[in-house]
Amino acid sequence: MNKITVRRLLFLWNSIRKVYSFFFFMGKKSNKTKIFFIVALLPVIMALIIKLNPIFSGRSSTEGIYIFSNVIIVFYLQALILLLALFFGTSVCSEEVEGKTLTYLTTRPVSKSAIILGKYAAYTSLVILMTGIGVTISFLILNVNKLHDFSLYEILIRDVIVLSLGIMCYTALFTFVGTFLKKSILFGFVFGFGWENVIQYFPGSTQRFSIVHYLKSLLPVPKTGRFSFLMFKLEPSTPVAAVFMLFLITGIFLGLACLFFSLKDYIFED
Amino acid sequence: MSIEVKDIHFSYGKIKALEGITLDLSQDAIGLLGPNGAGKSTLIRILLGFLCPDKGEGRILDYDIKQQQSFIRRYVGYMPEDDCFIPELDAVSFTSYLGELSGMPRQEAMKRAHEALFYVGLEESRYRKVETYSGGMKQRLKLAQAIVHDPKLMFLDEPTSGLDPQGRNEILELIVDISSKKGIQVLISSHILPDIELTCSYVVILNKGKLAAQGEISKLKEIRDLYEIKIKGESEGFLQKLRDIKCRVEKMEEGLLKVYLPPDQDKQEIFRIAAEKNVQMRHFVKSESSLEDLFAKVVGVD
Amino acid sequence: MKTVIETKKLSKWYGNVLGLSDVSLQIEAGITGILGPNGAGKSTFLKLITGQIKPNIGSCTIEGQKIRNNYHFYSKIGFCPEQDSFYEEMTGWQFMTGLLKLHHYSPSEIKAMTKEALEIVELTEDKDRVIKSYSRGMRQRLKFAQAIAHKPEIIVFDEPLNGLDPLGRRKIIRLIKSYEEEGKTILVSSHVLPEIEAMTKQIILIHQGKVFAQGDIHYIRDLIDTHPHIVSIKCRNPRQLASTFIQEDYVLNIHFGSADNTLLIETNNRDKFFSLLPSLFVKYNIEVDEITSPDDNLQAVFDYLVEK
Amino acid sequence: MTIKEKGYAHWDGEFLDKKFPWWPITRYGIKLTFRRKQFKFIFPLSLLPAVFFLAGIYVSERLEDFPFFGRETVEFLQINPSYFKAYLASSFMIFLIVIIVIFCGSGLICDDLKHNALQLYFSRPIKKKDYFFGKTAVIVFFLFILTLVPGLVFFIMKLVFSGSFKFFVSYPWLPLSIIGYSVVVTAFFSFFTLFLSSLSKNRRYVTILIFGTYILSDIFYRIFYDIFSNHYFSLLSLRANLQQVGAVFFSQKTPYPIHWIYSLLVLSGICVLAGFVLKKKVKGVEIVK
Repeated sequence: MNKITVRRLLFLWNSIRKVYSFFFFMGKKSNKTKIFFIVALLPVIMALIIKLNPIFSGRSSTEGIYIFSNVIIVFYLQALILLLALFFGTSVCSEEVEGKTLTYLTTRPVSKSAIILGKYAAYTSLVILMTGIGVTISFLILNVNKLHDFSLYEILIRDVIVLSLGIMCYTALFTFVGTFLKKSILFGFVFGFGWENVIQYFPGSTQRFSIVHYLKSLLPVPKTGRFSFLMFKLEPSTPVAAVFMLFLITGIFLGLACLFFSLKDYIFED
Repeated sequence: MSIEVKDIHFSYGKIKALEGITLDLSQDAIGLLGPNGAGKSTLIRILLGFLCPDKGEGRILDYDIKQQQSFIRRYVGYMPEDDCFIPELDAVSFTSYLGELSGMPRQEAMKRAHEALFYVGLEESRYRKVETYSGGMKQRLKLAQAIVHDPKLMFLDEPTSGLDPQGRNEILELIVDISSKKGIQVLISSHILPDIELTCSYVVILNKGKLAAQGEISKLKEIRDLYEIKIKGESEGFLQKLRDIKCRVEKMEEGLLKVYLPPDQDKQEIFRIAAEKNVQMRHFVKSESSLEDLFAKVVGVD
Repeated sequence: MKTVIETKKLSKWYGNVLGLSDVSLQIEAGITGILGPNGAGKSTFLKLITGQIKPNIGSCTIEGQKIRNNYHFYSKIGFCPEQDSFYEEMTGWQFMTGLLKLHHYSPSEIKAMTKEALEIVELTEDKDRVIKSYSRGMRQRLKFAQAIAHKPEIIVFDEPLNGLDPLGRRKIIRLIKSYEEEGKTILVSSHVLPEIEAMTKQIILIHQGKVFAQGDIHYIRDLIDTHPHIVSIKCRNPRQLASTFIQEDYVLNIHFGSADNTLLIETNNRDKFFSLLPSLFVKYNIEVDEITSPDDNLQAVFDYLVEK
Repeated sequence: MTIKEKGYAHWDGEFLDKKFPWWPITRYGIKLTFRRKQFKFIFPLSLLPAVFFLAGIYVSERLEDFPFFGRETVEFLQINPSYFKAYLASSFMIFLIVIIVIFCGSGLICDDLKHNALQLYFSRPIKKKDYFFGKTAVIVFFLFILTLVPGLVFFIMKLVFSGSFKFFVSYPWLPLSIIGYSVVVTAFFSFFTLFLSSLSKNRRYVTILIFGTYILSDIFYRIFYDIFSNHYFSLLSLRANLQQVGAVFFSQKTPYPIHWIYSLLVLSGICVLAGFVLKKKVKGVEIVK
């Protein structure tokens, strides 16, 4: 690598960091983020109810970690992170065009890719943070009587990582969709709640065309039975392949998003 | 009379927007003048019943502003300050829609909508979607929707903001036409002084939520022996000569000179000097201290 | 003077709507006013030269460099957009510092620059309020502040005086003029003539997506000097004055105005006409109330060009 | 000869004291919804189930011509209130309603907020309740086409196809059930949609809220139910609540063994909350403190 390339990359990195801090800060303050944070904390309420119920009803409770892995995490994986990624991902570009604030960013000495990547990173980390907090609190509540068991923390860390990968990947996809589709939300619904679910019923390699497939490959295969409606048939890929694929998908969509964003004219209209 | 308010107070939380406004207005065209944030829009919103005053009372067209809002709104046309429209509608539908909401029969509203759009000069583009309109067209459209139901009184909030000179003149002409010949009373809020000077005979000046001044514009302006002149040619000798006869001369922007003539001098003297010094007199106007000076004086900033 | 901005055959359309067509011009340092009615293509032009949109035909360079996607260059450019939009949930201070961060300044520099810019537009007191609660004038001023805070060499203002009261407007005009003295290149668009007249003599007239004229207001005036000029004189005995003019060959037309004491004289040689005027007044002892040229302002140039 | 005067002309008509001042709002709302491209596509599709059920009614009179039908199908085609319930209160139907409501309802208030249009409405002799009524009626219109109209058509067609009043005599209350249930569902979704629509100026956000609330409420119920096997958690799910109430209207066994009155309470609770928020949110001017 020659020096110029290094300098460029360094500059890009710096720009991304600046954009990141701008939008991370803004996202943190926004009212919409607050509402979505509440949404991300819904499983905490769920965990609380599950935990408190045996105390009042006097029945023995189910194993905390079992509930955690099979309910809370799956709920996040199949519904919450999709919704969050959908909103924040499409916001990356649509928000600027709808709010006509794009001008402020594109007349600054940062490249358009940096704007997309920085904002993507900001919103992704916001979502990861929201989800992470929700997951951790739920975990602590559900396993309150077993906090000395360190093997459980491994599960928590693994799950948070898997969810983060999922958020990373979905947000990248929706960021891309937001840069070139006006009705990005509709596409998001169709993809997130249609395609991603339906395709899991198809046999063979078909399910490899969904993101959720790779995420589930990283989680232990659930026993069939209860909660089966939340998990579908899975013919897992190897963890290494899955992680590789997730990063690849993220990379491809972010690349496309940057490309589109740099080339397309965004015309403000009402 | 038609606009009558007594001791109106209003505040947005801690920020006091209006403090004790008392007005009694029945003139045809009234200018409501004040800098940004003086409380002009707030006052209009109170008159329309959008906001309920913290204190005070008022009557519009003899209807109480607190109790009889629906009567007031039927006979009042309102042109808001912000950009506002209903997306996806074309201009005719938009205007007739609002006419219908005023209580006009549907067919009549459609007829009137066309008339109103013709009147404001949007006839060519009246079938276009409202959101494709430029700023100036939106402004006209807002005026059209304010007159569609033939109101007796109109509140125009910054009617010329964002218009080019041609558009501005046209809108002002329309306003003059409406207010002077057709017996519709007009209240225009603006911070653009020439607009008010052109359209109104009476002015109310607000500043920081308080009534700063009101009265006939012609009476509010003072008349002094002040002339604005523009010359071409060797100016130094000319100016020196003027100073010699004790004229105070101020150089303004754009080569404009303000000449204060002492009371004992005749203005003919200026031409004599000009002829003597062989300068061209390109512009010569007796200056009345304009509304701008009055405004600056009342509002109290430079 | 050195050419700062140069465009060649710049054309832009949105779908099938024309935005700008075939604009080739050079802009020098100092203030240049972009004038034209609403929807003439002023904003399109400003967006094109700042590289926010790409032209369908033609090119545009600033200081010899292409601008679109040449983001390093933006450190030298300040842009004040037309639309009244902000990150509404931020405070003025956060908005300013946030945007300045994108210029890769150090935190202390950012703080100082923000402070200075807010001081200039007199928003220091309100810097901690959310933008949502700002009045129209404050928003306009904040927009101005974000364009000048990083001390750019080229500043582009798209309708900067919209929605400001006369006092606010005066301040902004004064500010813009002060930047000219610093040798910056400033583009100001407006549809209001006196605003531009108060700032600059260098103008570009845009109408229907085309550049109708570029240059000094007076230069443009001379350009159309074939167009006869009307002078209106208000005096006590207009008919006597008229009789003195009737012999002069540079007087094309004499007209009595609707008020009985006005005289409208059309001439094609203004210099001769005006130099003679004062002596005539003295000679015939005509008491003059007013001399005006109804079409000697930008408006007339504008109307004339647009109609042509 | 009279020459038309130049300039502004007065209007010589009379104002009407309209009985339904909200009607223009509704008419334009419906007109605008139909102008959307996707809606034009989706709305006819959403009526497909109704066509299938109508075909079912036809077939039910001609069962002898379709000997290849299995026992279950034949049982299903015994037209009775449960057939109506199967159309009106099925999960799929409720999902369809959500989709339609997203199209016709999500922008109703939020677009007005975005474009400052509320002041245009309220500078006219329109009361807040007229505004709400007008907007609600847009949703009512579309949901009635989806629920009430097919329901009544099924009923009439059944009478027509069978050529006798036997069906009517057996279930004389059925039309009332159809009307009652449709009104409840429609009323609920009207409140629900307008409420969420008034929360933001951003349509994208409103769409996510409507869809998210519906989906999440259902997932929640299912998770809790799987853990606790307690049917009271069905109160969490919008869908389950609506189905509970629906079953009562068609005097069927409720799908969840708890009393339906709780579901009705939950639904009306949401409506009351929605009404309260709406009243606060919709004003002539936005006041920022």
